[in-house]
Amino acid sequence: MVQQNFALHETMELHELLNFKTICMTTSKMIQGVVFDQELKTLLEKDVQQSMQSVNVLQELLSKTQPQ
Amino acid sequence: MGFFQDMIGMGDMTEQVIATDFLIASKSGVINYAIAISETVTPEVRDVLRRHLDVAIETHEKVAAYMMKNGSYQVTNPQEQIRVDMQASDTVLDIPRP
Amino acid sequence: MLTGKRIAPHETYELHEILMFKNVCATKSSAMVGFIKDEDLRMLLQDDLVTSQEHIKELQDLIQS
Amino acid sequence: MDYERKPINALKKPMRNDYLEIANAEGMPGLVDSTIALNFLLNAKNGIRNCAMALTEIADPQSRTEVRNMLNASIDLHAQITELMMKKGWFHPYQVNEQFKLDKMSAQAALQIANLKLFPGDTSRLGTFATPNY
Repeated sequence: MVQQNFALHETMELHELLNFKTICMTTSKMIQGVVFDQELKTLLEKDVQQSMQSVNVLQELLSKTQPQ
Repeated sequence: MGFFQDMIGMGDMTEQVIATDFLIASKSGVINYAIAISETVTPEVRDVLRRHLDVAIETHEKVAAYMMKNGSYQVTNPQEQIRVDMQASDTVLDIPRP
Repeated sequence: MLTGKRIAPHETYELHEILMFKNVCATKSSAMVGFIKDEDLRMLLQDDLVTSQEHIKELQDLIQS
Repeated sequence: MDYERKPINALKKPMRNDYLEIANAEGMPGLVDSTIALNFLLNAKNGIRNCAMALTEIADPQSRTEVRNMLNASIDLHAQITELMMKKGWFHPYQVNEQFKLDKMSAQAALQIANLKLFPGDTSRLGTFATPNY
Protein backbone atom coordinates (compact mmCIF):
# COMPACT_ATOMS: atom_id res chain seq x y z
CA MET A 1 0.00 0.00 0.00
CA VAL A 2 1.20 3.48 -0.81
CA GLN A 3 2.81 5.21 2.12
CA GLN A 4 0.72 8.26 2.78
CA ASN A 5 1.95 11.22 4.67
CA PHE A 6 -0.96 11.52 7.02
CA ALA A 7 -1.09 14.41 9.38
CA LEU A 8 -1.41 13.47 13.02
CA HIS A 9 -4.72 15.22 13.49
CA GLU A 10 -6.19 13.39 10.50
CA THR A 11 -5.31 10.09 12.11
CA MET A 12 -6.91 11.31 15.31
CA GLU A 13 -10.12 12.29 13.56
CA LEU A 14 -10.34 8.90 11.90
CA HIS A 15 -9.71 7.21 15.24
CA GLU A 16 -12.46 9.20 16.82
CA LEU A 17 -14.87 8.22 14.07
CA LEU A 18 -13.81 4.58 14.43
CA ASN A 19 -14.55 4.61 18.14
CA PHE A 20 -17.90 6.27 17.59
CA LYS A 21 -18.91 3.81 14.88
CA THR A 22 -17.80 0.84 16.95
CA ILE A 23 -19.91 1.93 19.90
CA CYS A 24 -22.91 2.67 17.68
CA MET A 25 -22.63 -0.70 16.01
CA THR A 26 -22.38 -2.54 19.33
CA THR A 27 -25.33 -0.76 20.93
CA SER A 28 -27.48 -1.14 17.84
CA LYS A 29 -26.69 -4.85 17.72
CA MET A 30 -27.32 -5.53 21.40
CA ILE A 31 -30.44 -3.42 21.67
CA GLN A 32 -32.10 -5.45 18.91
CA GLY A 33 -32.74 -8.14 21.48
CA VAL A 34 -34.83 -5.71 23.52
CA VAL A 35 -37.05 -3.90 21.01
CA PHE A 36 -40.62 -4.97 20.35
CA ASP A 37 -41.32 -3.00 17.20
CA GLN A 38 -40.15 -4.87 14.13
CA GLU A 39 -39.73 -1.77 11.95
CA LEU A 40 -37.41 -0.29 14.54
CA LYS A 41 -35.50 -3.56 14.62
CA THR A 42 -35.08 -3.49 10.84
CA LEU A 43 -33.73 0.03 11.03
CA LEU A 44 -31.32 -0.98 13.80
CA GLU A 45 -30.06 -3.89 11.72
CA LYS A 46 -29.57 -1.53 8.79
CA ASP A 47 -27.46 0.69 11.01
CA VAL A 48 -25.40 -2.32 12.07
CA GLN A 49 -24.74 -3.23 8.44
CA GLN A 50 -23.77 0.33 7.54
CA SER A 51 -21.57 0.64 10.61
CA MET A 52 -19.82 -2.63 9.80
CA GLN A 53 -18.95 -1.25 6.41
CA SER A 54 -17.77 2.03 7.93
CA VAL A 55 -15.64 0.28 10.53
CA ASN A 56 -13.98 -1.84 7.86
CA VAL A 57 -13.28 1.21 5.71
CA LEU A 58 -11.92 3.19 8.65
CA GLN A 59 -9.68 0.33 9.70
CA GLU A 60 -8.31 0.14 6.19
CA LEU A 61 -7.69 3.89 6.10
CA LEU A 62 -6.02 3.78 9.48
CA SER A 63 -3.75 0.93 8.47
CA LYS A 64 -2.29 3.29 5.86
CA THR A 65 -1.39 5.79 8.52
CA GLN A 66 0.74 3.50 10.63
CA PRO A 67 4.15 5.13 10.85
CA GLN A 68 6.14 2.05 9.79
CA MET B 1 -12.25 52.02 6.46
CA GLY B 2 -9.22 52.52 8.69
CA PHE B 3 -9.00 48.82 9.36
CA PHE B 4 -8.69 47.90 5.72
CA GLN B 5 -6.17 50.65 5.15
CA ASP B 6 -4.05 49.15 7.91
CA MET B 7 -4.42 45.76 6.33
CA ILE B 8 -3.33 47.01 2.95
CA GLY B 9 -0.23 48.38 4.58
CA MET B 10 0.61 44.81 5.50
CA GLY B 11 1.16 43.82 1.88
CA ASP B 12 1.09 40.05 1.44
CA MET B 13 -0.49 39.53 4.81
CA THR B 14 -3.79 40.94 3.58
CA GLU B 15 -4.41 38.06 1.23
CA GLN B 16 -3.35 35.54 3.82
CA VAL B 17 -5.71 37.02 6.38
CA ILE B 18 -8.62 37.02 3.94
CA ALA B 19 -7.91 33.44 2.88
CA THR B 20 -7.64 32.25 6.48
CA ASP B 21 -10.84 34.02 7.38
CA PHE B 22 -12.52 32.41 4.41
CA LEU B 23 -11.23 29.00 5.49
CA ILE B 24 -12.56 29.42 9.01
CA ALA B 25 -15.89 30.67 7.68
CA SER B 26 -16.26 27.74 5.30
CA LYS B 27 -15.40 25.33 8.09
CA SER B 28 -18.06 26.84 10.35
CA GLY B 29 -20.44 26.69 7.43
CA VAL B 30 -20.01 22.94 7.06
CA ILE B 31 -20.47 22.34 10.77
CA ASN B 32 -23.45 24.69 11.02
CA TYR B 33 -25.19 22.94 8.16
CA ALA B 34 -24.50 19.52 9.66
CA ILE B 35 -25.97 20.60 12.99
CA ALA B 36 -29.02 22.07 11.27
CA ILE B 37 -29.55 18.85 9.30
CA SER B 38 -29.30 16.81 12.48
CA GLU B 39 -32.19 18.88 13.86
CA THR B 40 -34.33 18.69 10.74
CA VAL B 41 -37.53 16.69 10.41
CA THR B 42 -39.15 18.12 7.28
CA PRO B 43 -37.94 16.32 4.14
CA GLU B 44 -38.11 19.48 2.06
CA VAL B 45 -35.88 21.40 4.46
CA ARG B 46 -33.51 18.45 4.61
CA ASP B 47 -33.16 18.38 0.84
CA VAL B 48 -32.28 22.06 0.63
CA LEU B 49 -29.84 21.94 3.54
CA ARG B 50 -28.20 18.82 2.14
CA ARG B 51 -27.58 20.49 -1.18
CA HIS B 52 -26.14 23.50 0.59
CA LEU B 53 -23.97 21.24 2.74
CA ASP B 54 -22.49 19.61 -0.35
CA VAL B 55 -21.62 23.04 -1.74
CA ALA B 56 -20.16 24.09 1.62
CA ILE B 57 -17.97 20.98 1.74
CA GLU B 58 -16.71 21.65 -1.76
CA THR B 59 -16.00 25.30 -0.97
CA HIS B 60 -14.05 24.29 2.11
CA GLU B 61 -12.11 21.77 0.05
CA LYS B 62 -11.23 24.42 -2.54
CA VAL B 63 -10.11 26.98 0.03
CA ALA B 64 -8.01 24.41 1.87
CA ALA B 65 -6.43 23.32 -1.42
CA TYR B 66 -5.73 26.95 -2.32
CA MET B 67 -4.07 27.61 1.02
CA MET B 68 -2.01 24.45 0.89
CA LYS B 69 -0.81 25.43 -2.56
CA ASN B 70 0.23 28.85 -1.29
CA GLY B 71 2.06 27.42 1.67
CA SER B 72 0.07 29.19 4.38
CA TYR B 73 -1.57 25.96 5.52
CA GLN B 74 0.90 23.16 6.13
CA VAL B 75 -1.05 20.06 7.04
CA THR B 76 1.84 17.65 6.96
CA ASN B 77 4.50 19.87 8.46
CA PRO B 78 3.63 21.14 11.93
CA GLN B 79 6.93 22.97 12.42
CA GLU B 80 6.45 24.96 9.25
CA GLN B 81 2.84 25.66 10.19
CA ILE B 82 3.93 27.02 13.55
CA ARG B 83 6.51 29.23 11.88
CA VAL B 84 3.85 30.71 9.57
CA ASP B 85 1.49 31.15 12.52
CA MET B 86 4.15 32.91 14.56
CA GLN B 87 4.93 35.25 11.68
CA ALA B 88 1.26 36.15 11.37
CA SER B 89 0.94 36.63 15.13
CA ASP B 90 3.94 38.96 15.20
CA THR B 91 2.31 41.07 12.50
CA VAL B 92 -0.86 41.23 14.57
CA LEU B 93 1.09 42.28 17.66
CA ASP B 94 2.73 45.05 15.63
CA ILE B 95 -0.63 46.67 14.89
CA PRO B 96 -0.53 50.02 16.71
CA ARG B 97 -3.11 50.25 19.47
CA PRO B 98 -5.76 52.90 19.02
CA MET C 1 -52.82 17.95 11.80
CA LEU C 2 -49.84 19.97 10.68
CA THR C 3 -52.04 23.08 10.66
CA GLY C 4 -50.84 24.75 7.51
CA LYS C 5 -47.24 25.23 8.51
CA ARG C 6 -44.74 23.27 6.54
CA ILE C 7 -41.82 23.44 8.92
CA ALA C 8 -41.51 22.63 12.60
CA PRO C 9 -40.96 25.48 15.08
CA HIS C 10 -37.44 24.45 16.01
CA GLU C 11 -36.48 24.25 12.37
CA THR C 12 -37.22 27.94 12.08
CA TYR C 13 -34.54 28.64 14.68
CA GLU C 14 -31.99 26.51 12.89
CA LEU C 15 -32.74 28.14 9.56
CA HIS C 16 -32.55 31.55 11.17
CA GLU C 17 -29.12 30.76 12.56
CA ILE C 18 -27.82 29.56 9.23
CA LEU C 19 -29.32 32.55 7.46
CA MET C 20 -27.59 35.00 9.82
CA PHE C 21 -24.30 33.18 9.37
CA LYS C 22 -24.64 33.22 5.59
CA ASN C 23 -25.54 36.90 5.59
CA VAL C 24 -22.47 37.85 7.56
CA CYS C 25 -20.20 35.67 5.43
CA ALA C 26 -21.54 37.03 2.18
CA THR C 27 -21.31 40.64 3.37
CA LYS C 28 -17.75 40.10 4.53
CA SER C 29 -16.75 38.42 1.27
CA SER C 30 -18.19 41.25 -0.79
CA ALA C 31 -16.30 43.81 1.30
CA MET C 32 -13.02 41.97 1.07
CA VAL C 33 -13.11 40.95 -2.56
CA GLY C 34 -11.88 44.39 -3.62
CA PHE C 35 -8.65 44.06 -1.69
CA ILE C 36 -7.49 40.84 -3.30
CA LYS C 37 -4.84 40.86 -5.97
CA ASP C 38 -4.51 37.10 -6.31
CA GLU C 39 -6.69 35.93 -9.18
CA ASP C 40 -7.42 32.43 -7.77
CA LEU C 41 -8.50 33.69 -4.39
CA ARG C 42 -10.71 36.36 -5.93
CA MET C 43 -12.42 33.77 -8.12
CA LEU C 44 -13.03 31.60 -5.06
CA LEU C 45 -14.62 34.44 -3.14
CA GLN C 46 -16.71 35.65 -6.05
CA ASP C 47 -18.05 32.16 -6.80
CA ASP C 48 -18.90 31.76 -3.15
CA LEU C 49 -20.67 35.10 -3.12
CA VAL C 50 -22.88 34.09 -6.05
CA THR C 51 -23.82 30.70 -4.59
CA SER C 52 -24.32 32.25 -1.16
CA GLN C 53 -26.85 34.66 -2.56
CA GLU C 54 -28.77 31.82 -4.18
CA HIS C 55 -28.66 29.85 -0.95
CA ILE C 56 -29.84 32.82 1.09
CA LYS C 57 -32.81 33.18 -1.23
CA GLU C 58 -33.70 29.50 -0.79
CA LEU C 59 -33.39 29.74 2.99
CA GLN C 60 -35.63 32.81 3.00
CA ASP C 61 -38.26 30.89 1.06
CA LEU C 62 -38.08 28.02 3.56
CA ILE C 63 -38.36 30.26 6.61
CA GLN C 64 -41.34 32.12 5.21
CA SER C 65 -43.22 28.99 4.23
CA MET D 1 -47.69 13.86 5.74
CA ASP D 2 -50.45 12.96 8.09
CA TYR D 3 -48.99 11.01 10.93
CA GLU D 4 -51.29 8.89 13.01
CA ARG D 5 -51.10 9.76 16.63
CA LYS D 6 -51.17 6.78 18.91
CA PRO D 7 -51.71 7.22 22.62
CA ILE D 8 -48.37 7.63 24.25
CA ASN D 9 -47.06 4.83 26.31
CA ALA D 10 -46.56 5.98 29.82
CA LEU D 11 -46.71 3.63 32.74
CA LYS D 12 -50.25 3.53 33.99
CA LYS D 13 -49.66 3.37 37.71
CA PRO D 14 -46.82 3.83 40.15
CA MET D 15 -44.50 0.89 40.09
CA ARG D 16 -44.11 -1.13 43.15
CA ASN D 17 -40.71 -2.52 43.82
CA ASP D 18 -41.60 -5.66 41.96
CA TYR D 19 -40.40 -5.76 38.41
CA LEU D 20 -41.90 -9.16 37.74
CA GLU D 21 -45.43 -7.97 38.49
CA ILE D 22 -47.54 -8.38 35.36
CA ALA D 23 -49.42 -5.12 35.97
CA ASN D 24 -46.16 -3.23 35.60
CA ALA D 25 -45.71 -4.55 32.10
CA GLU D 26 -48.61 -2.48 30.83
CA GLY D 27 -47.36 0.07 28.31
CA MET D 28 -43.89 -1.31 28.65
CA PRO D 29 -43.30 -2.21 24.96
CA GLY D 30 -44.02 1.34 23.82
CA LEU D 31 -41.88 2.79 26.56
CA VAL D 32 -38.96 0.53 25.76
CA ASP D 33 -39.20 1.10 22.02
CA SER D 34 -39.55 4.86 22.24
CA THR D 35 -36.57 5.04 24.57
CA ILE D 36 -34.44 2.95 22.27
CA ALA D 37 -35.58 4.93 19.25
CA LEU D 38 -34.63 8.18 20.97
CA ASN D 39 -31.23 6.80 21.82
CA PHE D 40 -30.85 5.68 18.23
CA LEU D 41 -31.87 9.13 16.98
CA LEU D 42 -29.30 10.82 19.21
CA ASN D 43 -26.66 8.44 17.89
CA ALA D 44 -27.53 9.29 14.30
CA LYS D 45 -27.48 12.99 15.13
CA ASN D 46 -24.05 12.76 16.69
CA GLY D 47 -22.93 10.68 13.73
CA ILE D 48 -23.83 13.49 11.33
CA ARG D 49 -22.00 16.07 13.44
CA ASN D 50 -18.94 13.89 13.95
CA CYS D 51 -18.63 13.11 10.26
CA ALA D 52 -18.95 16.78 9.30
CA MET D 53 -16.35 17.83 11.87
CA ALA D 54 -13.95 15.15 10.69
CA LEU D 55 -14.52 16.24 7.11
CA THR D 56 -13.36 19.76 7.89
CA GLU D 57 -10.11 18.42 9.31
CA ILE D 58 -9.17 15.79 6.77
CA ALA D 59 -7.23 16.55 3.61
CA ASP D 60 -6.52 13.08 2.24
CA PRO D 61 -8.83 12.59 -0.79
CA GLN D 62 -9.59 8.92 -0.20
CA SER D 63 -10.47 9.45 3.44
CA ARG D 64 -12.63 12.41 2.44
CA THR D 65 -14.68 10.34 0.00
CA GLU D 66 -15.20 7.61 2.55
CA VAL D 67 -16.18 10.00 5.34
CA ARG D 68 -18.50 11.82 2.96
CA ASN D 69 -20.22 8.55 2.10
CA MET D 70 -20.59 7.91 5.81
CA LEU D 71 -22.05 11.39 6.28
CA ASN D 72 -24.63 10.80 3.57
CA ALA D 73 -25.54 7.40 5.03
CA SER D 74 -25.94 8.98 8.48
CA ILE D 75 -28.23 11.68 7.09
CA ASP D 76 -30.40 9.05 5.38
CA LEU D 77 -30.55 7.00 8.56
CA HIS D 78 -31.45 10.06 10.61
CA ALA D 79 -34.27 10.83 8.17
CA GLN D 80 -35.61 7.29 8.45
CA ILE D 81 -35.50 7.28 12.23
CA THR D 82 -37.36 10.59 12.54
CA GLU D 83 -39.91 9.33 10.03
CA LEU D 84 -40.47 6.14 12.01
CA MET D 85 -40.67 7.93 15.34
CA MET D 86 -43.22 10.37 13.99
CA LYS D 87 -45.26 7.56 12.51
CA LYS D 88 -45.31 5.70 15.80
CA GLY D 89 -46.24 8.79 17.79
CA TRP D 90 -43.01 8.87 19.78
CA PHE D 91 -41.91 12.20 18.40
CA HIS D 92 -43.99 15.32 17.76
CA PRO D 93 -41.75 18.00 16.27
CA TYR D 94 -44.70 19.90 14.86
CA GLN D 95 -46.61 20.05 18.15
CA VAL D 96 -44.23 21.27 20.77
CA ASN D 97 -46.73 20.99 23.61
CA GLU D 98 -47.41 17.38 22.76
CA GLN D 99 -43.67 16.71 22.73
CA PHE D 100 -43.14 18.33 26.13
CA LYS D 101 -45.96 16.34 27.65
CA LEU D 102 -44.48 13.14 26.28
CA ASP D 103 -40.99 14.00 27.47
CA LYS D 104 -42.26 14.65 30.98
CA MET D 105 -44.10 11.35 31.07
CA SER D 106 -41.17 9.31 29.84
CA ALA D 107 -38.91 11.05 32.33
CA GLN D 108 -41.33 10.08 35.10
CA ALA D 109 -41.43 6.48 33.93
CA ALA D 110 -37.65 6.36 33.64
CA LEU D 111 -37.34 7.74 37.18
CA GLN D 112 -39.60 4.99 38.46
CA ILE D 113 -37.54 2.36 36.72
CA ALA D 114 -34.32 3.91 37.99
CA ASN D 115 -35.71 3.62 41.50
CA LEU D 116 -36.27 -0.12 41.21
CA LYS D 117 -33.73 -2.55 42.53
CA LEU D 118 -33.39 -4.20 39.14
CA PHE D 119 -30.27 -6.24 39.61
CA PRO D 120 -29.98 -6.96 43.32
CA GLY D 121 -27.09 -8.81 44.85
CA ASP D 122 -23.77 -9.77 43.38
CA THR D 123 -23.61 -9.28 39.60
CA SER D 124 -20.07 -10.58 39.13
CA ARG D 125 -20.97 -13.80 37.41
CA LEU D 126 -17.37 -14.52 36.53
CA GLY D 127 -17.67 -17.98 37.97
CA THR D 128 -19.94 -18.95 35.10
CA PHE D 129 -17.33 -17.99 32.51
CA ALA D 130 -14.58 -20.19 31.18
CA THR D 131 -12.00 -17.61 32.17
CA PRO D 132 -12.86 -16.46 35.70
CA ASN D 133 -9.77 -14.22 35.83
CA TYR D 134 -10.68 -12.41 32.56
